[in-house]
Amino acid sequence: MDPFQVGSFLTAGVLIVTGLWAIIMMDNLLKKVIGANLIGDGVNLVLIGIGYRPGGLVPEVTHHFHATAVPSTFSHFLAFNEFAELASYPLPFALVLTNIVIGASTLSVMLALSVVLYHKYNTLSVQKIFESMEED
Amino acid sequence: MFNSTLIPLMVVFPLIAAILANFLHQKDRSVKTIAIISSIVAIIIPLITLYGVHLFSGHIRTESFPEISKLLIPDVYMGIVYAYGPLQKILLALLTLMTVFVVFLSINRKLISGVYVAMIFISLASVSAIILTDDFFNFFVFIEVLTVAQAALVIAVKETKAHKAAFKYMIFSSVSGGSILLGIALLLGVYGLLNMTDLSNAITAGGALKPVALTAIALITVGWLYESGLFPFHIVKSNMYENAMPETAALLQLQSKFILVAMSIALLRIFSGYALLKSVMLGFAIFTVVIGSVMALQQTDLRKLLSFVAVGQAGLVAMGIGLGTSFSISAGIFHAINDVLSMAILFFVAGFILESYKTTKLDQLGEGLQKAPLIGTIMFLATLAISGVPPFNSYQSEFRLIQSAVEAGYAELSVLVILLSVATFIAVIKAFYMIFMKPSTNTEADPKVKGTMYKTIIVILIAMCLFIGLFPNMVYDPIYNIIVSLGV
Amino acid sequence: MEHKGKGFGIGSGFTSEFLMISSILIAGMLVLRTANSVLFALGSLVILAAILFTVPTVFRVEKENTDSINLTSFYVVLTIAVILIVFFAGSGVLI
Amino acid sequence: MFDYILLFVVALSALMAIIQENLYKSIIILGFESFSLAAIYHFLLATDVAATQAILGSALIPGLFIVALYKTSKGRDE
Repeated sequence: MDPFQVGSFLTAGVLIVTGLWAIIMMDNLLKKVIGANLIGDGVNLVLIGIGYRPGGLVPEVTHHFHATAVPSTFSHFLAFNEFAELASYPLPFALVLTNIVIGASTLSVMLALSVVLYHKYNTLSVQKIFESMEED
Repeated sequence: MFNSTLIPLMVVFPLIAAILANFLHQKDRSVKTIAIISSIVAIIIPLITLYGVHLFSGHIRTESFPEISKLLIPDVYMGIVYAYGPLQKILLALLTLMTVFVVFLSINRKLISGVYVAMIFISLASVSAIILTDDFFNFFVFIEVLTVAQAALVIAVKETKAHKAAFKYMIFSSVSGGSILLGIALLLGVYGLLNMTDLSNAITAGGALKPVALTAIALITVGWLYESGLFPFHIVKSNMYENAMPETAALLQLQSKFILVAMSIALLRIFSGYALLKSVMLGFAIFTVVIGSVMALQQTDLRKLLSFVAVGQAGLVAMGIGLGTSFSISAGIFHAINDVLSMAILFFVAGFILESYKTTKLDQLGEGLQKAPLIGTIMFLATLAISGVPPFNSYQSEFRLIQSAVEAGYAELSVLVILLSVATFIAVIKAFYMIFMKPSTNTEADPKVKGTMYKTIIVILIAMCLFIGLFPNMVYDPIYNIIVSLGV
Repeated sequence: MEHKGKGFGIGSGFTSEFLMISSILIAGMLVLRTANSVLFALGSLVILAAILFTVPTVFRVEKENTDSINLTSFYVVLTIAVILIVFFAGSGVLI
Repeated sequence: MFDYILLFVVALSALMAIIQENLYKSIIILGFESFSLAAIYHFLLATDVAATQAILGSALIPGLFIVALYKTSKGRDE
């Protein structure tokens, strides 16, 4: 495996563990939300790292090949087979695009909820909001 | 290959209805019309659709392309695949029926707003997709969508407790969603596939599981625990059921039980040769069942009590699946179907009581049988149904569960199932007594609340319970045949 | 643990206590019978003894199942760890 | 070399965003982390994802956070 790929997996691990730590240990609602965001980022980085091919091409069709082109040393156009052998694996990228959007939407719902809870309790502390027993 | 075009309509149509209802936010009349029309259409679609497989954008099963040398099987699906069979038909018919009931009750209750109806339809669409899909990433996407929709349904109650429950639900959903997606990513990295059928074949061909694949299984199992509301997440789930409107809670528990069924079948199909997964499922299921029943016995609020009973019953379903034989898995799925019906009756009764007495605290209620004799009688029947008394449906499934536990060599578990149904009976009959029979002086029913819609719906549901109890094979046999043919 | 209905609180308390103890006994028997390993046997015996000495267990269970977000987080982390260990150790990758 | 430095920056700024007491600063650091992550996506040959991540992660999400912080006026860990 390419060292840069290994490095990105390690970084993703750091992101996930940091996010989990924030969700479990932090007392601030917004910090918990930041932790949720970091977990999503880490998982995205793992997915992108899986699709990476060292020294490969960007899997965007328009730049690198043309369906009718003949491979030659003079042209940067490639035939499809050659392109498919050189390009990185694009399926995880599509997954990540979806996941980024999902993450943003869940994040906005969580932020809205924390604002509402702040207006009720006048604090962002989880300890004060969730462990208080004054109701019911 | 035969392409049944109606299959994706089960997902697309509710989404369109949701978008329409959302646009007409403050026009209550048109929202009502759209809700009624689209729920009637939604209930028809699963019934008229033919069995088959839908390949999105017509990508047929082709030879795997050579540059991914990791692939272990000769041919793969290139696109998203939806499969529709008898099991999916039963689940979807029940799901759409219950969604229609909940939409009607919400309209009846003046709860109607465009966003609320939209969220109900989005959750319908996502559960349909989760049941139908054969693609792991599609599964994940709709699980996330469902989480947001369910949280929104709970937020709509506009109480601080509901907001807290929804926040907790969202926070833990980010943990579990992340772990499911990480598991999917690791499987994609090891096997290069997302389709469940192909993954199953590739894992069988690949021999012993590598540590990365084991990590993936562990992570997906954590997600499974969250989605089905088993042990560490049972508090989160029961909090959601408790704080939602009782009608919505009936829908939420149905959705999470069906996701439990769909996701367990997916997991068992993918890792079919891996016996440890079943043991882990069984262990968490037993834990959940015991804790759910114990907690249900301690509650003094009807909604809270019912939510813990619902969690415990989900554990019973998972126990059947975790036992791992074809007989026990089909018994577990059958129990999910039966239990969803009787739990829904109890939640609808709770909705009626909340509407007419403005509280569900058991010690503030009493003498309800004079005021609402029909509701009381049906709640008593539903209590019998949920604790497995013979003429009703849960008897059939619990009997099969016990039998399959004995056949699988875990005779102790059959004792546990009996104990738990007794505990459930005690918990719910206590609530019944305290609402309907206990002498009380200070309870005042709202005289304006007639509850005609509630009465109609729970009479239909109890009739369904009785019908399935009398003719269990109509539902059970197709399930059993499917499970045997899946070979999990 | 205030008044839970007259008489019904005591009744359901006793029921849940019996349920807890009997299910723990059943689970202990199950583990002892199926897992033929000394480690499992010793572990289940220790857990059994620990739980039987903390009768009544019901109140403890109720205290551990409150709506608190911190307790749930603790159990979630515990579960993730236990599942990972079980899958790795059970498949012979560790140990 | 620059790409490895970026990986280090991402890990460090994630930690900083969590440890930071002042929530405004921690949100700014979060936006910085997202932008560096987008650059890493570029180095990992996922240019389209990098564009999306740069827009969403370093503009939209910190914007939402800032709005939430304005609504919760105190914005400090106590």
